[in-house]
Amino acid sequence: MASVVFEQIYKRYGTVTAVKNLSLEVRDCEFMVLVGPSGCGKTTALRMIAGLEEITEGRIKIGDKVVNDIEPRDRDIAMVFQNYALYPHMSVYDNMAFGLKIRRMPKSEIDARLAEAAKQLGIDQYLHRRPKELSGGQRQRVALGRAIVREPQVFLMDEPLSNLDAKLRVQTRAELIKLHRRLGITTIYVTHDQVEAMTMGDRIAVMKDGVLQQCDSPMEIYRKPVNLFVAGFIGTPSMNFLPGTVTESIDGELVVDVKAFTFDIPAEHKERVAGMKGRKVILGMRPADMFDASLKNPVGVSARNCLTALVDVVEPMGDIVTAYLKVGDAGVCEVDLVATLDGQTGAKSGAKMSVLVDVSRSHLFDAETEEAIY
Amino acid sequence: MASVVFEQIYKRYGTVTAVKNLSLEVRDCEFMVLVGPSGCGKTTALRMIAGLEEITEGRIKIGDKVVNDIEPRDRDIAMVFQNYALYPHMSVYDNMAFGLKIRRMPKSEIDARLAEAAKQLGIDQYLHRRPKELSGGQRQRVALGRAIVREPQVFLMDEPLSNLDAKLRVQTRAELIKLHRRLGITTIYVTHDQVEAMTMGDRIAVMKDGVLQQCDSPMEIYRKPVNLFVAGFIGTPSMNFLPGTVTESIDGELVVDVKAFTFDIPAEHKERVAGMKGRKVILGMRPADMFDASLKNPVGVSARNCLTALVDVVEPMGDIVTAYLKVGDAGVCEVDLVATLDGQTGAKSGAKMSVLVDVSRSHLFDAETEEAIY
Amino acid sequence: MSERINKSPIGPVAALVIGSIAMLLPLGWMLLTSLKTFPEVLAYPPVWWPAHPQWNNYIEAFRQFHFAGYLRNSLFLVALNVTGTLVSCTMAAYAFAFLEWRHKNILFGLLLSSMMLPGQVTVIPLFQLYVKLHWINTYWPLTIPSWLGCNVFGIFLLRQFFLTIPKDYLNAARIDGASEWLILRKVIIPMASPALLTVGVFTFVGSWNDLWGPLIFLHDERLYTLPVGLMNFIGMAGTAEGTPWHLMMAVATTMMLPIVMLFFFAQKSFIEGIATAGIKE
Amino acid sequence: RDSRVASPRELTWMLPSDLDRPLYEGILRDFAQAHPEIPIKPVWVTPGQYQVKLRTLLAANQAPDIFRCGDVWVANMLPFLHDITPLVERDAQQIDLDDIYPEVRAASCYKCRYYFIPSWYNVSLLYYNKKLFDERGVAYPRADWTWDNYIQAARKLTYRRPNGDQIWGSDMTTGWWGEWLIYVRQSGGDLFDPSVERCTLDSPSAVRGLEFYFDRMSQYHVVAPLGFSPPNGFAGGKIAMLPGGHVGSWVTYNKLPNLDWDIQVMPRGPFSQKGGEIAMDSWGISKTCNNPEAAWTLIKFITSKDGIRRQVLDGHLSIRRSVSAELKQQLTSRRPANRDASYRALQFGQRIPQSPDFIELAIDIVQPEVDLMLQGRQSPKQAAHKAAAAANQFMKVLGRSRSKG
Amino acid sequence: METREKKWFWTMAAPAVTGFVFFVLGPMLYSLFLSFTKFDVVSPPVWIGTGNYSYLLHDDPAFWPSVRVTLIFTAVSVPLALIIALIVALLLNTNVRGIGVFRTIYYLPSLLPSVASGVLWVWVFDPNVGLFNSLLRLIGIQGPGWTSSVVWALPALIIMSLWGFGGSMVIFLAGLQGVSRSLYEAASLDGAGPWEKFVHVTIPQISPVIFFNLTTGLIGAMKVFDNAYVFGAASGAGPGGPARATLFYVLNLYQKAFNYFHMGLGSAMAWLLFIAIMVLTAINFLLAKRWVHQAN
Ligand SMILES: Nc1ncnc2c1ncn2[C@@H]1O[C@H](COP(=O)(O)OP(=O)(O)OP(=O)(O)O)[C@@H](O)[C@H]1O
Ligand SMILES: Nc1ncnc2c1ncn2[C@@H]1O[C@H](COP(=O)(O)OP(=O)(O)OP(=O)(O)O)[C@@H](O)[C@H]1O
Ligand SMILES: [Mg+2]
Ligand SMILES: [Mg+2]
Repeated sequence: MASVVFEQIYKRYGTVTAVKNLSLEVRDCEFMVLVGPSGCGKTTALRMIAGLEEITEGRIKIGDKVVNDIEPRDRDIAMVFQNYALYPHMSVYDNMAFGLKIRRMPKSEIDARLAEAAKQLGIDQYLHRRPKELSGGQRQRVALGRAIVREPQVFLMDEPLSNLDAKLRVQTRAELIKLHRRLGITTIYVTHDQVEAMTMGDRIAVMKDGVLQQCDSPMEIYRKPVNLFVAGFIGTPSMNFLPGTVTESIDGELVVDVKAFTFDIPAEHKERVAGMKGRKVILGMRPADMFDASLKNPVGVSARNCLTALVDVVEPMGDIVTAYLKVGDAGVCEVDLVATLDGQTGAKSGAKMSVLVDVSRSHLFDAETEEAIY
Repeated sequence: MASVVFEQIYKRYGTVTAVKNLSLEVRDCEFMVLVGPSGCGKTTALRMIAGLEEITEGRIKIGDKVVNDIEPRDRDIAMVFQNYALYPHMSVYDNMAFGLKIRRMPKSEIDARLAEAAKQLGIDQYLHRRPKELSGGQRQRVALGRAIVREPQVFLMDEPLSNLDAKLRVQTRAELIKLHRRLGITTIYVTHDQVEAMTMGDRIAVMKDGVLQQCDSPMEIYRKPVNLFVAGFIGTPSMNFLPGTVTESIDGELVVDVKAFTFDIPAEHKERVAGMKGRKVILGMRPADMFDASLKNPVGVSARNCLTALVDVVEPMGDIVTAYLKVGDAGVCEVDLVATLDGQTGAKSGAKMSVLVDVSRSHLFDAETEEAIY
Repeated sequence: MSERINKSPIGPVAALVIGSIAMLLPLGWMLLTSLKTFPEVLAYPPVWWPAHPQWNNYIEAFRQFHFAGYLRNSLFLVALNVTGTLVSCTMAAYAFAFLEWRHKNILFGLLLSSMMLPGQVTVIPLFQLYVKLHWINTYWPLTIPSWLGCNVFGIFLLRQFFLTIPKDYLNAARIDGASEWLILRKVIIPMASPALLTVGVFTFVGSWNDLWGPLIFLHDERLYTLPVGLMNFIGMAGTAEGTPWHLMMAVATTMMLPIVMLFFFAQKSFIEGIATAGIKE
Repeated sequence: RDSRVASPRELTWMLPSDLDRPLYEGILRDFAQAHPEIPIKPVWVTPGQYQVKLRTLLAANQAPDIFRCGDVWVANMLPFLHDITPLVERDAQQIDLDDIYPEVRAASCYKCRYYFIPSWYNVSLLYYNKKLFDERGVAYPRADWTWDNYIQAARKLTYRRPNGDQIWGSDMTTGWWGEWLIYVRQSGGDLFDPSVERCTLDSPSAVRGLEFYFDRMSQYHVVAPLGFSPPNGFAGGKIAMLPGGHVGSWVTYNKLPNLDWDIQVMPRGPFSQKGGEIAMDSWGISKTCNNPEAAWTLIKFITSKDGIRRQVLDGHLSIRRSVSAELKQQLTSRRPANRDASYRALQFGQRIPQSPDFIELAIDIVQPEVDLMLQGRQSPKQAAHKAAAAANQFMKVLGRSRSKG
Repeated sequence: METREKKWFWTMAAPAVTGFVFFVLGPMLYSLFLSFTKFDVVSPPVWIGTGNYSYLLHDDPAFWPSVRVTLIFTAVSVPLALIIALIVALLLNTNVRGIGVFRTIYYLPSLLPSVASGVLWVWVFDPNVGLFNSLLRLIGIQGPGWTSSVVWALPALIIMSLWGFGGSMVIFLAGLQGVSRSLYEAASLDGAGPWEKFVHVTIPQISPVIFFNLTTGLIGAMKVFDNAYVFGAASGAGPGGPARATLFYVLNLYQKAFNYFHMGLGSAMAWLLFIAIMVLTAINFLLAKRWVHQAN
């Protein structure tokens, strides 16, 4: 087990800079998720740890050792590839044993390790099959098994779940977490799916265009995104963004005016906004922080911020309903909002409804820098 | 616009029966979703409508016409394929115009139709690009556009969203619904993703092993699944299933005994269960119908059915947390449960917690026939 | 081999350079010989480098051996064969890849097994057949077979390539109202261009270099192609003046040029064509 | 393209496209002037492929009206040849048969019938490079040379020049019967018995001939080791003597200004001087020709005195005594100076066995054994015995049944 | 629908099937018939039963030598060409700048008309002034008289045919490009060096391509004609010479059928070859089950 440290890492391909000035410490035994949209440099970062890409600038340390010039085979890491990269011509057993055989481990020990890993992963009855004779989920487990038996210092995983179907993905997610808990091996996990990131990571590193945006625990990132990008990227459906201005209300309080209506500024943030009058801002509001006013009010939500909205589309999802709403005068200052409402809502596509907003959970961003104000 | 009717359709490939005795009416202008696990025959059913597979037995009618022996080109349908099947060597314009040119439509009319469709779909600025120069979402829209301009009687879509990433999928879902509402063309939509089925369909037809299980509106299917399969398939995370027996409690009431504990039978279903004492059953409980007892009780949930559980894994997802629980004595009658709890829950992996169950929403299935009792 | 392709590998490149010198040596010898005078050709010990490059040899070769006429004939045949092969093989490959008929795999196997057939098995009966058809000393025997899909390897390669094209493209076009012809022309052919190029190159080379066919079926010198023309030169070897090596090398060099150019420019798509077709039995 | 097939009235004439091409093009031009009523369409083919082409055309029933038909092939092609005996007899006066060297005339008959008329003949001669003889001070070959004289001269002529050039006393013809058959015959043997039903190469005298053929390389070292013969052989100027050379080479030898060459009859063997080969280069008419009369006109034109004269002037050997006499003066300045030797050699000449299987037997059955002998893999005696056994087996199983069938 | 596709199938396949029937199947069967006859082109074929076959197997002095030459050639040149082609393909399988030039250079010789390359090589092998012996002389060795030596003529032909390994090389190259890079990456993380990667990833992954090249190479070697024919003609050794050292099977067949018009005999030889190739290919396919990794 070891920590992994990026020190001002750059990676350039010709004129493209895939990773820019990345500094990040993955602690010993931590499960770190690198997340970001496609092309943001996650895979590149991961492959630099593995030694599959050269580092253009900066240093990477595994444990205390700078690994820039160490061959992949000597870094004591294991990687799970997106397409698993199982050797198609070898049996499951041989796939898993390959790395050990090459390192000249005695056969008895290989068998012991394999037996244990296969049992843990529930693939012991497939050991003699070829990868193509396995289902997607089983293959995924073999890929994992191949990594586990090596007992490496660091696990690297590049979107290992993306080839699984939705149900299996959810299930495997939980298994991976359990596995990590049991083995306690430092793991760096790449995904573009923020749900995976949120549910799996001890900490999440959000990247965009090769630049690290924020690295923190999932809840912290969800609740306190440092900028517009992170706020929009994490959480599904995405946070609603309403461009507006900080203005003074009739009663002298600072409020956010988003044309269609105005929002209060939560008491605990008033201080920070003081003096920002006239500043162009973007108000952020998570779909889950809006409620059907006709149902019982959730505790602590002031009834003050209530909007009338036209329901555009309703997507029922069992106990929850996603409603696509239009607020404000059509053509003048109409705004689209998404809200996840309780399944008991009577919202019907085409009808009007009242929506209660939990302003205490709203976010505010500087329209220019896109940094969070609160 | 036309209805589509399956009349006792069979499809056999050699010894494999892909579709068994399917009778289903898709009403004019309806958005019907065919859903089911991989290999259940959805695609086969769809392709029989398109005329891409021969019908082994039975009749398919589009409108009033039996189409069994009509060529695909003469069925007046349009299809959106999973991988879009956009011709890579043609521009977006040519892709969309292909079907019209073949039907020798005058160029002026083609241009008019294309312009309108492209505007609707927001792809008007890409008309001269090749498919590979488009993002996944844009491609998806071109595929849709190609279907729309044909103005067919029926749209067939085979997992059109499965190649999009999570965010885009959610967004496109809503767009498709709006499109359907605007055009009002009968649409048959195949997916294996129950979330898509739930959110999009006017009605959902759930299939398994070539056999239609249930066809009804999404809410009806979610709330009143007709059998164990449908109950488990619809809803995420899946419904918890607890095998048990109908027994009599000390106070003479019939209850469901699942070893680790017993569940009350909701008042409105008591009648149905009467006389079933001793019957092997399976109790179903949706993760969303379980609550953290330490938070404020939801209205109307009796405090009577409260369990003590060991928290195994916690997956935070913003405002909601998925908790994997273990209930009962380890090794003896331990049961795994999944619950989606409010984000404010204090549940920690490894700790104990009290879980409240909304028994009024529980389901009961005959263990043998797997049919729903209530 | 190496996953770090961007690291320039000195060792392999050096090996490549040495190897290509070995490959080129005979060709260089050929080129140099084609520029020598006749005495230089015969000089012993050999003269490596011509004192005054005799570009005239090329003109001489052209003049003396009806080169222009052979060239025209070769080009004519190559053009016919390449077109014919592409048309007939594409059609057959389309049928075998996309259209269903119960016994098509047996038929395809039969077709493939004819690749094992030595051409000499059939040449005698073929000759009889062509006699009956009055095709001897005409271009029919050298062109009609290629228009009738007798390039089985071409069919094989194209079919393998077509199998990698998702069937949904065809289905989409069928639903759009296209006939199979139209699908082949407007959908499949544009998508299969690397494979078509590969088959085209193979056919070009095969037809350009074909010695056997013209040798057997043509008698009139005016119909001869370049390889047979070159055989003419060798025929001169019996006469005392000796083989006009320098002129022969000039002809050989000229014969090679079009093919070198063809491959150099088509090289990438050519290999891609083979790669995507995937050689699997 | 079918338009290239001759129109019915046109006569097709199949010609080898070799160095004689300009000659025949001239003949064609003149014939067109002399006989505008007989259009001729020449079909030029690769010389090396002439026989194969001709055979396939014969098989295809598309035979050219006039084609080359040496005596080597006549037995083989008899079924396709027009018997021109009546024409020859009718026009005996005009063609003046008596003017033709008697040996040539005799060799032009097959079983006493005429199937072709020769335009020139080949006879085995000893060719020598005067410059090399002068360089070593060796006397030129004489008509009464024996094998021994030849060997002695060759030994003297085999030497290395100060500049390193290797000069060889003699050349050796490999790959076909051309040279060894002469020695076999000169030592009293032959390849076949007269009826060509049995191979007699294993007779002691025949073996003797083979030995002489081989010893020049293995014993006397007057011939370059196998494969190391200087480039272009005799024409290359590094070989002093070429026994058994072909008169067809005159044309090309004369195009090499530095080659000062002459001829002599072949040296005499232990049994006789007779043994050289006479071969005809002649023209025959196809049986399928629908206007043999016109074809006959062309052949007469080619072999007329005028025709022969122009061929002789082009470097060929005359078949007509009158032409030889007439041009004698004019040709003295030309090589070979000792042109008479070529006429004299006729009396030492012999035809190859008249059997349809001869070529296949000689090339495919016998020659490989001779090759092995030259490689030093077997003695001449072994080679002769093995070749004879194989040839007899061939004739027993395939050849004889074929010639009868 | 099936009838519709069937109709289209036959429409599309019609030219090829017609060609197959008329130019392959028909002639094949006819030549089978001819192989039991005596046929000299001039007169009609005469049925002689298995006479041709028994002559070939028992009496023909050229048959077994030609089989021997062909087998030696096959056994030596096919594996050698395969190994060289694979090594070169491995070297060429990079994206270094200018790699196209190298690919062209290595592929070029196989594109050369066999007439041209035959002529060229006879010249290269010329004992006195040829390139080969000139080079050998530079290092002080007197080379053999290649084309006229029973010992060296076949090796010379083998060297000449090896020069044209480019055909299998491009196919190897294509195969190598199809090997997923992530397999190599996985292997290097597993601790494999270049050799282990070659043995455990490259070889199994391209085994279908190796098999393809092996099969076509064997078939091609058994059918060698052009090179041998031109070689014999240009070197002056005569077809198959010297002493049948380069008398390849098909060359022998050609001589019999087209030089001497033993068409029946030629047909019999052709059929024996066809059967031999089929047997060899069948064995090859059977053995392949043990070592060829099937992709799907
Ligand atoms: N070998 C390469 N050559 C040039 N550019 C590259 C190369 N590999 C990656 N890039 C570029 O670097 C950037 C980062 O790529 P990377 O694969 O790390 O993205 P990613 O975050 O993993 O995306 P995804 O989610 O799509 O896998 C992209 O813009 C990509 O185009
Ligand atoms: N051409 C065919 N030949 C034989 N069996 C087939 C064929 N096509 C489909 N099947 C079988 O028919 C069954 C239904 O296949 P179908 O493609 O309709 O499933 P599906 O519900 O669309 O699954 P998925 O979600 O994986 O696309 C499967 O068992 C499949 O294996
Ligand atoms: Mg990536
Ligand atoms: Mg499907």
